[in-house]
Amino acid sequence: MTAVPSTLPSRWAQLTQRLGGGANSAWFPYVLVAPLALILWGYVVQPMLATFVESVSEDGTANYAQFFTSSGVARTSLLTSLVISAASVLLCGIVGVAMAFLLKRFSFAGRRLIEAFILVPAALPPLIGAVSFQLLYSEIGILPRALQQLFGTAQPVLAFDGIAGVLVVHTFTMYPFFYLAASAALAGMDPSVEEAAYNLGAGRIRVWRTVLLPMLTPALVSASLLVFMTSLASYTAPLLFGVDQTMTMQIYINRTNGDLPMASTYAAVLGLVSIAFLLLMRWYEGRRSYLSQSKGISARRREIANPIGRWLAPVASVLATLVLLAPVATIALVAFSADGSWTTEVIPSAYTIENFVTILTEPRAFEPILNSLQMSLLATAACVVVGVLIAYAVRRLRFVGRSLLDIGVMIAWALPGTVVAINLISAYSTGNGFSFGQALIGTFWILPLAYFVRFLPLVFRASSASLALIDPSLEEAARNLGASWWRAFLNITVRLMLPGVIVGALLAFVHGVGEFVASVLIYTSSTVPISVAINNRMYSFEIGTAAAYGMLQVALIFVVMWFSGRLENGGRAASRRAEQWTN
Amino acid sequence: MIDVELESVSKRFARSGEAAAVDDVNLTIGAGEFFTLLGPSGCGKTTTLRMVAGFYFPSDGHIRFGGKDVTRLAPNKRETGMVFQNYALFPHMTVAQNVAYGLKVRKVGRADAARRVAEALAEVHLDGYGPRRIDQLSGGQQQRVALARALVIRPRMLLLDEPLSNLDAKLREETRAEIRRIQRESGTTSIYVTHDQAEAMAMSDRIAVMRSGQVQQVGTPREVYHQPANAFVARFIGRSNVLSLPVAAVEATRVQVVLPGGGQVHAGAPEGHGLRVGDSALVSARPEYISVVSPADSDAIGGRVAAVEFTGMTTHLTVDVDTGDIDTQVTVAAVDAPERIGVGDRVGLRLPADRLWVVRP
Amino acid sequence: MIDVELESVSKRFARSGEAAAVDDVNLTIGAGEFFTLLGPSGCGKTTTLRMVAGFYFPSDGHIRFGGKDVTRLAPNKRETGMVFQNYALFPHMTVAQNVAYGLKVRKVGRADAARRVAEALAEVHLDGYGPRRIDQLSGGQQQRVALARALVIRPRMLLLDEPLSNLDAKLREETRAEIRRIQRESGTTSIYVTHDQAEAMAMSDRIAVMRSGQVQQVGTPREVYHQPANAFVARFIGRSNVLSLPVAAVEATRVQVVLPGGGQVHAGAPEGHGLRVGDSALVSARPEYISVVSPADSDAIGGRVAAVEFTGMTTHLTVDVDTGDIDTQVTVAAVDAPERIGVGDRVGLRLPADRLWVVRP
Amino acid sequence: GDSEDTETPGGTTAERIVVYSARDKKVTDFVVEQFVAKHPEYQGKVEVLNMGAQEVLERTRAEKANPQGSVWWGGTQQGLSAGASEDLLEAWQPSFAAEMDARYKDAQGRWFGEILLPEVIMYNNKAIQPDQAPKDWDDLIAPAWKDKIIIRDVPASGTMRSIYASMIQRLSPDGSNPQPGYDWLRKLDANTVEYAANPTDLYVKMSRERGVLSAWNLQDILLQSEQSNMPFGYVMPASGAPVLVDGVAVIKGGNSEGAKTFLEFLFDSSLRANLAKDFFQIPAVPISEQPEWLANLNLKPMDVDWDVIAKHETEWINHWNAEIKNKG
Ligand SMILES: Nc1ncnc2c1ncn2[C@@H]1O[C@H](COP(=O)(O)OP(=O)(O)OP(=O)(O)O)[C@@H](O)[C@H]1O
Ligand SMILES: Nc1ncnc2c1ncn2[C@@H]1O[C@H](COP(=O)(O)OP(=O)(O)OP(=O)(O)O)[C@@H](O)[C@H]1O
Ligand SMILES: [Mg+2]
Ligand SMILES: [Mg+2]
Repeated sequence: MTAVPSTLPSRWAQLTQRLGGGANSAWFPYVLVAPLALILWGYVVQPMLATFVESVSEDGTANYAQFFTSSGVARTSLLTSLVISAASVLLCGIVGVAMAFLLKRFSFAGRRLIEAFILVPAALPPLIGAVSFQLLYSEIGILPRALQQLFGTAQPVLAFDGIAGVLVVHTFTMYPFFYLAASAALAGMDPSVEEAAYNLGAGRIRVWRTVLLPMLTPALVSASLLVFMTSLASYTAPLLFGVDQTMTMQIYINRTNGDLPMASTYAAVLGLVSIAFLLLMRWYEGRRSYLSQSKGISARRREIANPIGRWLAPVASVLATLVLLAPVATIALVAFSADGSWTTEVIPSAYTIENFVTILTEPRAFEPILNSLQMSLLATAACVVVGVLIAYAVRRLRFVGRSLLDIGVMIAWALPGTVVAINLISAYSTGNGFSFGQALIGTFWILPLAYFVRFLPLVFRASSASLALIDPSLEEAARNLGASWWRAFLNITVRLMLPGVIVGALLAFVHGVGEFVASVLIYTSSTVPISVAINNRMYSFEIGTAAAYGMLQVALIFVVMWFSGRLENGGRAASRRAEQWTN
Repeated sequence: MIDVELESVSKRFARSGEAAAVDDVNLTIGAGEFFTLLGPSGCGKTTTLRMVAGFYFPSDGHIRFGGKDVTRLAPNKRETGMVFQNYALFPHMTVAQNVAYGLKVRKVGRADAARRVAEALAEVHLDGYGPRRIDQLSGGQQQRVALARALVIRPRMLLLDEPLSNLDAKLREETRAEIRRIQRESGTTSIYVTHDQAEAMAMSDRIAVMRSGQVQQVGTPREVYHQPANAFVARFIGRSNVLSLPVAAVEATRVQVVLPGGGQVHAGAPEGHGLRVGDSALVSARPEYISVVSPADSDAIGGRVAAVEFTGMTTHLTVDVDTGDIDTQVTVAAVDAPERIGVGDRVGLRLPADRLWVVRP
Repeated sequence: MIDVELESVSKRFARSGEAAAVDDVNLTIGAGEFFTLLGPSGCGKTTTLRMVAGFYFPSDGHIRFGGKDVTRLAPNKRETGMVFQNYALFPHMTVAQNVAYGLKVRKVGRADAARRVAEALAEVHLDGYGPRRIDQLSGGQQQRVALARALVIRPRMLLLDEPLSNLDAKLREETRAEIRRIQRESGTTSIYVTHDQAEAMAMSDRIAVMRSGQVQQVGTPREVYHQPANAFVARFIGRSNVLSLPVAAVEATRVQVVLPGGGQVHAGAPEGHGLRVGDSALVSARPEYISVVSPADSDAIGGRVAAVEFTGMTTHLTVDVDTGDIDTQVTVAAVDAPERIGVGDRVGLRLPADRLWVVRP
Repeated sequence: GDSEDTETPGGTTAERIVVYSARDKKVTDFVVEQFVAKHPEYQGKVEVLNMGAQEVLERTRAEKANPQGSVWWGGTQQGLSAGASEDLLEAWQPSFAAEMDARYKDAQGRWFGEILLPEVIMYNNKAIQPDQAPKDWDDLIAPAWKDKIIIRDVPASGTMRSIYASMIQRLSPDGSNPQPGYDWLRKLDANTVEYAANPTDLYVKMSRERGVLSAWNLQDILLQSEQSNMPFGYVMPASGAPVLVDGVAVIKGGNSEGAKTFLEFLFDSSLRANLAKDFFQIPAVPISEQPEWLANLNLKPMDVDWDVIAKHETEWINHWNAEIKNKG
């Protein structure tokens, strides 16, 4: 044998040692991050840059100047969008955190009831969901009309309209971002810190203000970002409640006008505003990042009964449950009502199961459902893998360009779905390096890819928030016990992040199933997603069958939620079983 | 005046089907008293303290402060200052903010608070650490911040859960003197949990020795040291040899027992000990009272040195006694030329007549 | 054989503009040696240990294991078993799963692993706690799980950061005997951080005394105790009285010093002490070697008892010495009828001729 | 998925036809069924993707580099013209082109009108008796109808844009002075209670009497009232109805052979007749057997100059959106 084989293994060993064990070295972050950054560059950033180029393609920065002239639609739209987004963050924050606090820290009659339905709003199909709000709370809605009949007034009572209507929809559909983030964080927090504050004489409100909320910062920041960006890019709600001076509406209108550069300008401004908000939040969070410094692990606090609310609680729970279920019930009502039987009446006058028969007897009735399930699951899986890694990199590793990576991920969430889809089409209508030379357009893969790009931020944010609460010394302990970086990462860090990851994955899945605006531009006849199927029904005003499809979607999402709930409880169940052995 | 009273307090943890963590504990602690809970790891000290602080509700029994039932009073209404075993520092605040928290809650003026924080940090030797983040401190420094945070508010009652466990001996001594000074000056009732028996002896007015959730003995340091209630207390407080010896004669407060070598010696006994001649009595003999003599000595017990352990001030000898199967362990003061005796040497041991004590099993 | 070598290792924390946490430390630790780091809170013990484990990179210097540079080797390639000061237990695993983790990583068979976990838990007296959740354990129990988790994998090197700080004396003693046994049997090189000087004395082959990130002295327990390198070490290890006394005569390894009462006495001194007649020498006198005699005694130093502290085995007297302004503290063995002496009594103190030691400032 | 059918080994040579359609799914299903019955080689090879007219344009535009679609079926004149001018559409001369009125097709043969959409006044016939309904456009701005009108929001809807532009052009034939038109629209805005987000929203709100009057296309009014039991009636305005053309095109770079076959079939006269009968379509090419409703329609087209409108539409609608909407 020559010298080659003898030196090779040692070089090889050196290399593997570097790759496998070098998690501490300065360049490890780059090794980890480089592929992620490439993916983001190819799938997200590059297409977005194209948007910007388009916006300045015709008359340079003139389009942007419109945002600074006081009378223009542009400025008003920007302001309206900002106001709606900020108000949505505030409202969702209050509702979501309050819910998390109530459900995670108190035990009262009816708690389980609310808990079972708390995520219903997240399961609402976007298109039909928005309609159901209209049928509930607007001028033509059940509630105002019922109140009108009750009080015998001339006009519907308590009808939501315009921005107020948009905010109702936003609050209702987006508070789960806050609820999920806050409850994951509350569960992961060292309760003894809270106890210390009580011991020092602080009352409940003060403890909240000075200890709990600051400790929840990463979760709140993450939720705020998601809500802010979702509101900013929200389209259906302003559309249905007739608020047309918003950024997204202007993008649509300008595209209809054929003014593509202007539409791109709006999209670019939307992106810039989101980036600015992201940087602001990062800065804010950075100043308050912390890790629990307690020694050992303290007991989870037993839930205590609130003496005052004991009687109020069941009533309030039933009310809350009704509110939570109302939109789904409305969809059900529509699904079971006969065509034309519901006009000025408060509720429909004739019922039928015809709508369900129609969609179920159709030859390819289940195909959209299966398609959506398959594509969303695929995309969610990819989101989980990439999102968790990026979250880890951004939170735990020090490297140049951390903020850029963060922005790269989030930007896709900030832009309207249409823009993302068009970017993807332009990028992948011919083969390129990121698609292994394949043209993805017209294939199955383009849709999961779009979902991946759009919903990666959900998994990334949720994971990142829960990672913020995990003591790095746990990972160190695992490494010390001989676990490689990967192993420690997988069975310690990721396992502890799991509640957050599941939350993110759930959100990604639900949004994937409901995604319409991007899907409609890239679906093929073999990948018709459920949202397109619903929309086709809506388009031909078969609102009953659309609602029936909507019910199927709600059911599908519920099944998945139930499974993920079991997954999350898996660990807990194991230790509960363990406890039984000791008896 | 009784300040704190625990009446038949028990705590069972809901899901653990095991014995109660705290089991029918009755304690009365006087105002201004420095009271210590001592006991092996897992015996229920922290659980007891947390019930006093209001973080656990007793499964049974009542807790009273100055006669008032506080069993279910909210923790923030109890005016106790607690040092948590796990520190429980606020990770999002600096050292100074942590210490200032209780003052802020009490609406102490800005300047006044700053002064008191600086003082409290000086008391725990952390001057100048005020602006540091908590995660930039060493373990011992964190513990001192936790202590300063509890001391600075001058609470009506101090609850200290092993507040010095991560400090070095020097600092621990200084700090415990500091705690004692503050406690005495302000007459603060204090409940102290420690593993360090020397610390418990040096600081406490009274000590409660616990085991598996139950109180074994309550008494002054000298009482629990010299007159342990039972074999467990004797063995737990300091080192002690508990020998089972036949009783030769009985009196009201002492009995005469027969030594392994055949000699007889008097041992103190609690009143109502109920022993009779011919019974076997458990006799506690503190190592430091046993003297090492020549193996040839007539009334000494012969034995062979099994281990020698140098601890600085004293050297511990473990001696396998010839007669009987009891291992007797002996401590010899270091001044007694410790290097003279090695493992395997034969020695004679003499038990002190006036320092033996009969304990219950 | 040298197993661990630290060569000019320093660690500065990026943002704290202060002095280095570990400052130019040089240490060599032999294979199978039980080496202890001792020093006041915040002196850099944990930081040093974490560099050896591979969680911090030294800002300067090199670390070698058996001659191989491991300064930047991944922690999981170092085969060290560490007990973290804050335990770092995995909250999502049961006690048994925590302990089994290292075995699983090492692909130990299921049955074998179960047996070893059970053994390890028994070693730390946690038999039967395997299926418990970590948050259902007391502080001391958690610490023992951390210890079992490090011991069970029989690592090539043990790094123990105050592994017994939350255990009671009894258990601590048993556990340290267990650690020592395992360590000796397997010849595991160990680095141990403790605050308990008695523990350090009893367990260690050698001790390094640190202060503010710098090593003050490295030596066997007896060396650091009896021949402290400087006043800091003398005061830090055990109690010691460091008196500044005028030099009356000098020899190579001892000097003659003048006592407050006027008498003269010999004190050992390190070679090359460089003292001259008329200089003032710092002399360390261990309290337990100072004997209490009648105040009338001619060559005794007179004084008044300022404080009496009962610690069980011994009683500490603090005596204000008449002549001079030095506070001299004296320890009297408890057998010497401690109750005889009270605060305010006049006593005489006699310094032992052969137990004094000259230290550097 | 039936993509496996696209390459029948050694079988027929027919290539897949991908149709981007803004037509109702019922219509497309019906037509495709007829198509494959006549052209069996296309069995299983016609894929219809239903979406909005705007989406068809977006999608075709985005896919320009590698077109995926073959047929663009259903789009306003404006949308199709935009597609044509962006070079997305293929120019050809089908057999039916000759019969078609020049107003209804692109001069270069890049798109052809399929159906005519007269824009009429719609009303809720449960709330308003036919004789009380407005008779002409100008009746809509009468104060009596305050808060009774509901309009599908204008800027995002091709149909509504055309109607509003027609109203302006009606009062300024050369488009030079839109002011009278603006004033008219301002009055209409004053009577408008709400703008509906999309057709569905319009139907829901009409049927629930949020508003009882609207301007809408005839075909959809008939479809809704006949097929979905909606309480909708229509009035042919006395001064005439603007007639929009809704057309089809062959997408450049797609399967043009198949596309052409498909479009030729689409203009098959018996199919036309069926569509007219069942789906209330008014064919752009005259058909021989007219269904009853069509025969009785007496459609009165408004004289609209689409070229003027094409020039000014964006400007007018933007002005309306910024200065008139919700300000009347
Ligand atoms: N992450 C950090 N950033 C800045 N300073 C730090 C950091 N960690 C430790 N220090 C400082 O470095 C010094 C040494 O800390 P280290 O934890 O090594 O002390 P230690 O000897 O283990 O103390 P203890 O006995 O109290 O645990 C301390 O003064 C501490 O405040
Ligand atoms: N949340 C809990 N659930 C179930 N068992 C618990 C819980 N907390 C403590 N225990 C058990 O109760 C017993 C008493 O615990 P406690 O914390 O009071 O002990 P401790 O005396 O403070 O011990 P240490 O000195 O080790 O801190 C222990 O056996 C412990 O395992
Ligand atoms: Mg405890
Ligand atoms: Mg430390």
